[in-house]
Amino acid sequence: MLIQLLNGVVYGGLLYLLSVGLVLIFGLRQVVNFAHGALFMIGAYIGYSVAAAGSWWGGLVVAVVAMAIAGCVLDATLFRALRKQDHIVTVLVTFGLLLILETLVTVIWGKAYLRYPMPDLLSGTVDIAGSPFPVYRLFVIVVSIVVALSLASWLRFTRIGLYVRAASTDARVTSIQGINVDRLSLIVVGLGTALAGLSGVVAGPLLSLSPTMGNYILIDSFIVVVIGGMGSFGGAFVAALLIGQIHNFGAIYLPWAGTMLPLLLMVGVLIWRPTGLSGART
Amino acid sequence: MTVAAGDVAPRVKTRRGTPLLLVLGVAALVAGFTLPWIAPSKVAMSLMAQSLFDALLATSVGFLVRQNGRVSFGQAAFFGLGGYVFAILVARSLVTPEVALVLALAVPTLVAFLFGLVVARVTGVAHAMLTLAIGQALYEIAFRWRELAKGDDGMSFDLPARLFGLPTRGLQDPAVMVVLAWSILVVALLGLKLFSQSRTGQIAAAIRDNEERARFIGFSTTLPRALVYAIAALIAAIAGTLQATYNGYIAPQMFHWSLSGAALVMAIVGGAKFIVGPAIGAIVLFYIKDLAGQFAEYWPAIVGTVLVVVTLVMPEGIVGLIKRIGGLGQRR
Amino acid sequence: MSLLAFHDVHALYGQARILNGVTFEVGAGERVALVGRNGVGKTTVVNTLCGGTRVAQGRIELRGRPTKDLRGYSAAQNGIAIVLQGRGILPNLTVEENLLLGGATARRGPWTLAKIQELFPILSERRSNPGWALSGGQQQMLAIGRALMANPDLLILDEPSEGLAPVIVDDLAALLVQLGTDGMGILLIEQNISLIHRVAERFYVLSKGSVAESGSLHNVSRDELQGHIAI
Amino acid sequence: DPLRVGVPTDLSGTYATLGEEVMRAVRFATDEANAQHGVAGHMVEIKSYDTEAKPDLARRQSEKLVSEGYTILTGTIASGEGLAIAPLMDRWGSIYISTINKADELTGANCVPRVFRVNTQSAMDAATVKPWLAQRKEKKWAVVAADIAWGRGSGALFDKAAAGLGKEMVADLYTPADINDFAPYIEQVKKSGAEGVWVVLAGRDAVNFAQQAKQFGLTRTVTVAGVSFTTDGTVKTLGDAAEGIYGIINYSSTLDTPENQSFVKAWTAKYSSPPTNFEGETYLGMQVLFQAVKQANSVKPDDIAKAMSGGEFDTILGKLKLRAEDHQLLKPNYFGVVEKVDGVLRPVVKTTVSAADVAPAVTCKMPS
Amino acid sequence: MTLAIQGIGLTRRFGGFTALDNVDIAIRQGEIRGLIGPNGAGKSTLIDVLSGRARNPGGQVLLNGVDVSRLTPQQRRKRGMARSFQRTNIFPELSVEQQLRIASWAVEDADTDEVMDELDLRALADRPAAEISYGDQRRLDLALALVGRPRVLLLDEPAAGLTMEESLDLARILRDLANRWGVTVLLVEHDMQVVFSICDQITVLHLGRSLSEGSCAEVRANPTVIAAYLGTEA
Ligand SMILES: Nc1ncnc2c1ncn2[C@@H]1O[C@H](COP(=O)(O)OP(=O)(O)OP(=O)(O)O)[C@@H](O)[C@H]1O
Ligand SMILES: Nc1ncnc2c1ncn2[C@@H]1O[C@H](COP(=O)(O)OP(=O)(O)OP(=O)(O)O)[C@@H](O)[C@H]1O
Ligand SMILES: [Mg+2]
Ligand SMILES: [Mg+2]
Repeated sequence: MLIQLLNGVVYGGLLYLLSVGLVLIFGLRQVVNFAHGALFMIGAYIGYSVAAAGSWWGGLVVAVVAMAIAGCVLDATLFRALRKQDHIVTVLVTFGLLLILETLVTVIWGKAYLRYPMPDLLSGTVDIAGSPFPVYRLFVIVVSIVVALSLASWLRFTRIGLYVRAASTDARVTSIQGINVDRLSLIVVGLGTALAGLSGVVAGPLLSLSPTMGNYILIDSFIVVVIGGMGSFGGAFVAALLIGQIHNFGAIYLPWAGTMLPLLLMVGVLIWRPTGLSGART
Repeated sequence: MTVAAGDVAPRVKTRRGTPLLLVLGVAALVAGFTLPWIAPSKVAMSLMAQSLFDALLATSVGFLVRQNGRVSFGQAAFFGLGGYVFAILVARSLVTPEVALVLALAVPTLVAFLFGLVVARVTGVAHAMLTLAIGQALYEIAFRWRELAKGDDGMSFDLPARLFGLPTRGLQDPAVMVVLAWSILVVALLGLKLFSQSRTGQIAAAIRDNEERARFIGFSTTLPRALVYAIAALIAAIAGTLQATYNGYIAPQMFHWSLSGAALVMAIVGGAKFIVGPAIGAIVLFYIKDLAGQFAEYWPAIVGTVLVVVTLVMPEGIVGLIKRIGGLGQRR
Repeated sequence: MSLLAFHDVHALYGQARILNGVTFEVGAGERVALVGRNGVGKTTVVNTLCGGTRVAQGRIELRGRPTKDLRGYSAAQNGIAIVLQGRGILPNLTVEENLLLGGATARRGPWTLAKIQELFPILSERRSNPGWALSGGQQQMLAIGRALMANPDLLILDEPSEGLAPVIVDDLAALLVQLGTDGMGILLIEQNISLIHRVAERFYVLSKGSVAESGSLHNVSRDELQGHIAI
Repeated sequence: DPLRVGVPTDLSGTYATLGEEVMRAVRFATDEANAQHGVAGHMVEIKSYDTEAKPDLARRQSEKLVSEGYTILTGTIASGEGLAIAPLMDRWGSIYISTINKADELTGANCVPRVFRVNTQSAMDAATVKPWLAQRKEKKWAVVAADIAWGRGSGALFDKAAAGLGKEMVADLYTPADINDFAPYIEQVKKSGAEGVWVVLAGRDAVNFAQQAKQFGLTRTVTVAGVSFTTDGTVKTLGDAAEGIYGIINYSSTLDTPENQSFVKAWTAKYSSPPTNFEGETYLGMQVLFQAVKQANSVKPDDIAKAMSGGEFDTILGKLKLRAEDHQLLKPNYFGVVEKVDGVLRPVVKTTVSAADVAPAVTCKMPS
Repeated sequence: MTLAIQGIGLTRRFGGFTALDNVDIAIRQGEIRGLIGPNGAGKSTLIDVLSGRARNPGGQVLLNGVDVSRLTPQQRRKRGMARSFQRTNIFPELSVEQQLRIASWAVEDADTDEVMDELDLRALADRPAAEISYGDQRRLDLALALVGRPRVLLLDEPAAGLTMEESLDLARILRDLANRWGVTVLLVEHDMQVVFSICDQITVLHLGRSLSEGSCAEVRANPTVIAAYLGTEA
């Protein structure tokens, strides 16, 4: 039971890392980023290459930094140009981006599944409730909690955090207060993609690498974002943990429902509260 | 989403516009009969027919966007439902083929209507995800319920010999199907145009724009919106039934969100603000993808690049660009 | 030195030309009114300053420096705070956060959170309510408070009396006069004649996108002022 | 006339890696034949379109290939693709040679005159498990299978085989498609007290499951075996996580027949790694096709079909017969384990079950 | 004397805060009732409760003696109650003309020309509402409420954002509606010139309760009202 609970937290934690990036980008740029899964995937591949060359932790750092830079470039080029467009139009661009990135990866790394190595420090198991549990999974839990806490306090207690929340509701009014929203969004989008890269690396040793690996998890992340309440960080955290648990206990107690459970949960939540758990007004 | 300022025709213009619209429609219908002759080969004809199925599906999604301001990521649900209901009823001879056809269109329409009653108040991405949920739920059922229609393998079926007294052999002949699909598309577009000019259509547009105020000026907002869902689903169901008939085959992919997503992309590329936009987008993308297929595995990158460029160059889609160029010409 | 000056500014929304050669200026400690009928372009002047229109011709000076490429933040970074028409409250932020946001440029001056909360006690009472839960007039107070938080050299107010109770409008009038006296420039866009009359020293009348008349308000009665505006 | 072979296969979808293997084998066979001035003088031309493993797209792309003259089709991956195009062969005047599709129906309930299969169907795989299972000492078994037609069917066949051998099934777990995290299933296998687990997962699922099972220490305590689970491709990805896993092998480059060894040698010379199971099976399909062309001395689909049905062919697995009743090639099947060969992990054949022993019952009523 | 609209014990709470506390209000047919009070007194909330915008409020709303408390806004509109909004609430993408026309359909194809002329919207007929100025949007908001000449009008600061002349025009229009057609008006307004020039009776709201009620002169002279609300200008 405890182990199942922990497994739920692992998957939920991964989902959180990914969805919170979506929330950041959506908030500031109003972009529904379909390419987020692809960025997650590229993060994993970059980390893989570095890890294969010798340093697992180096892979982590390089992937995160590279993805942060990629995010800034994306923001400065595409997203900024699109800021006056309808959401639905920006979806096209991120969708196109997804296709391009996937092809790029097959060209560089090929289509075959790759196995991400595990850092020596974290391989092995510990006994929890009399049953072996991979240390690495505990690491995933720790990473997501650390990210969640630091992100939450950054947003809640710092000035920049306040500006980010403000710009996420109304970029025009925020900029009239003297805030350079373009520069702010460079940071925020960069952070969002860096988190995608981080989650790619962290997920690497759990999942195999393939050019489409991002697609599978992207839908779950969108479910998290929507259940949490579009644009809500706290909501995303709660929703991610919820989906993580549902995913786990659903597999045990309601196997017939298959992958439908998260979707059903989402339908239930949205019918009850059309704006999601956090119920933020827009 | 948005309707362009000029798109909502004032009253006077509407009245003058209707006969013109009918003339255009009849001309388009007649033109459809030349399609089999201008197609260079049978396979070209077949491709044309299949692009028209896409066009219908994209029209369905686009209509929902245009009229209700709701983005659907699950329109394939109704596409697949149409195909499945028809194929299953026919393959098992549960009812006469005529009844099967009627049910294939009626069931998705009704489901969408009820769905619309419940979910129309959800907006934006959340709405897209809700629609995705019903599409995926149907997908899972079709995928895993083997007794229904062979689960993930999909099911081939034979057409009944006659439908409404007419022989059905032609329905799998590209030359016949291309004319049929074209005619249906033209009629559907005409119907949608007339609907959006009708009172209900305009009220739906007002509800899309500001639901709260619509209620305070005295309109119930659920029904008109649900009606739009139903109409959109009807068109998707027609497309699904046509495809199932033409292929003599159904598979769970007909429900899959990637098909819904593709349809949405087609609609936006063509210009979801315009009634004909989605159909044009669908046909253009169909051929772009087909061409890109020559470059085998790199086609996604090609299509992706096209999407990015198209969006940057013509945010209002192909039709939007055409209108803009036309508009500039007029102004001078 | 003028804090803000428009010289023959022409500005467009898309294809529609709204400003047709607007010229005016506001200096430090000056209290200036910009008036005109609905739809003449008053708000467009503010929008132009925030980079919301395309400037086809003319020159805009901030602190005497011609400024090309205006952005949303240009005004604020030059010591200009704006009370937007329609208030521009951030609905999901709390009242206090809305105020803190006004201090984003971190300019020092007499106005602090405490001072503003003293000025409008309701903003202190409701400090942790979200912005959307305020009444119309309370939001207006918040918008004014937020602008003051910037300790601006120039304060632009686009119809600030809208939605405020008469007693509060009285207070506002007194406040604006005091601010002017203390050296802050005031650009007041208003329909409320009595407020203009009590606050402004000079006025510009905007008509069809350009300045039709301007002058001093010393020794001008309310009716005369009304006459000027009704052009 | 050239011999035109169309290859509608997955180049960008879920099974893109398999599509790559298919293409490599088709190209290899083609180059080999053309180097000897074609098959009975007919040069071989190939063309492929991407099906993304989607049945309706497979149908569309196949139709295009046929209309462009590539009337011999081979290479679709998903069973659904094969089943979708099979009924159309007659209309198109083409033939289809299945090399990967596993669904029994293709040469069973849905058999048609213009469809042939050279690979093993699920029923043949099931027949291969039995002898192996019989000699295992594990009493309690669990099944972890993909919740799709193939997984369900294959899992049920295993259940039946186990029951027949007096084993106890303690858990039947069917995992939804595209799942990322197998932890809940792994925990359930552990809890069930199973001593052995039979895995019916392919591709990405197989890799994820094996990797996570190892992390949870499952592979240390429980015997793991499966079908399509440890293919050459997944073993390469998995590395040591695959070591010691048992499984059905449909083709292996380690098979010790002279024909196979010379094929492996030529292949390795060209691609510098031995052919995988899917590459071997696809190559086998090409071999059968080429010989049928020779025997018919024609490149017309009708003539080739006639030669194929009931024909005997020399292949890398020896002389094999393509049964006329259902167009299934009667081939031997293998069982083995993943172990190191020359320092490289790969599935190694331990038992061979003869073609006669795995031959499935004929369920096909061939329409005329 | 018939009561056109009556609220009994109207109450509205937000969390622990009571915005409207057991307020009674009764307006005769053809009366223009001013509703004034400090910012945050609960005026808009009162209109929200009467018009059905507030969800699950306390108290009862009677329209021509009939309890409409359970009815939706659209049902109330069909029975002759219309309202305008303090924060402009229009159809941004529809043209001015089109939205007025659509509004007229809900009330038996009422004439829109009159309203357009009265509120000076003719020149803006073809413009999408999002692109007209704030003051013009305010007038459009009001026009949407006036279409079809409803029996009971609940207006939330209709003069805000209008020029002085326009405010006076508006006052005249409202007076006209009341006198000629017996329209009943509940007018929330901070422009005292408008309020005192046309209201028959005035209710003063303070902290969610009714502070006083009476004729213009009475209210104007009430020292509590002056201190809490009117200030020096009045
Ligand atoms: N986004 C826009 N696109 C096109 N035209 C616009 C836009 N916003 C405003 N306009 C037009 O610009 C003109 C000036 O509007 P503006 O808002 O500046 O008027 P204003 O003087 O502030 O009026 P008010 O007193 O009503 O606030 C109006 O005619 C309006 O229709
Ligand atoms: N959703 C809400 N949650 C919490 N408090 C609210 C909410 N809506 C309104 N209030 C509070 O209720 C009180 C009454 O608000 P209301 O909008 O009715 O005031 P009003 O009299 O119309 O004021 P104004 O003249 O400023 O428009 C205010 O103090 C306001 O802050
Ligand atoms: Mg204005
Ligand atoms: Mg109010």
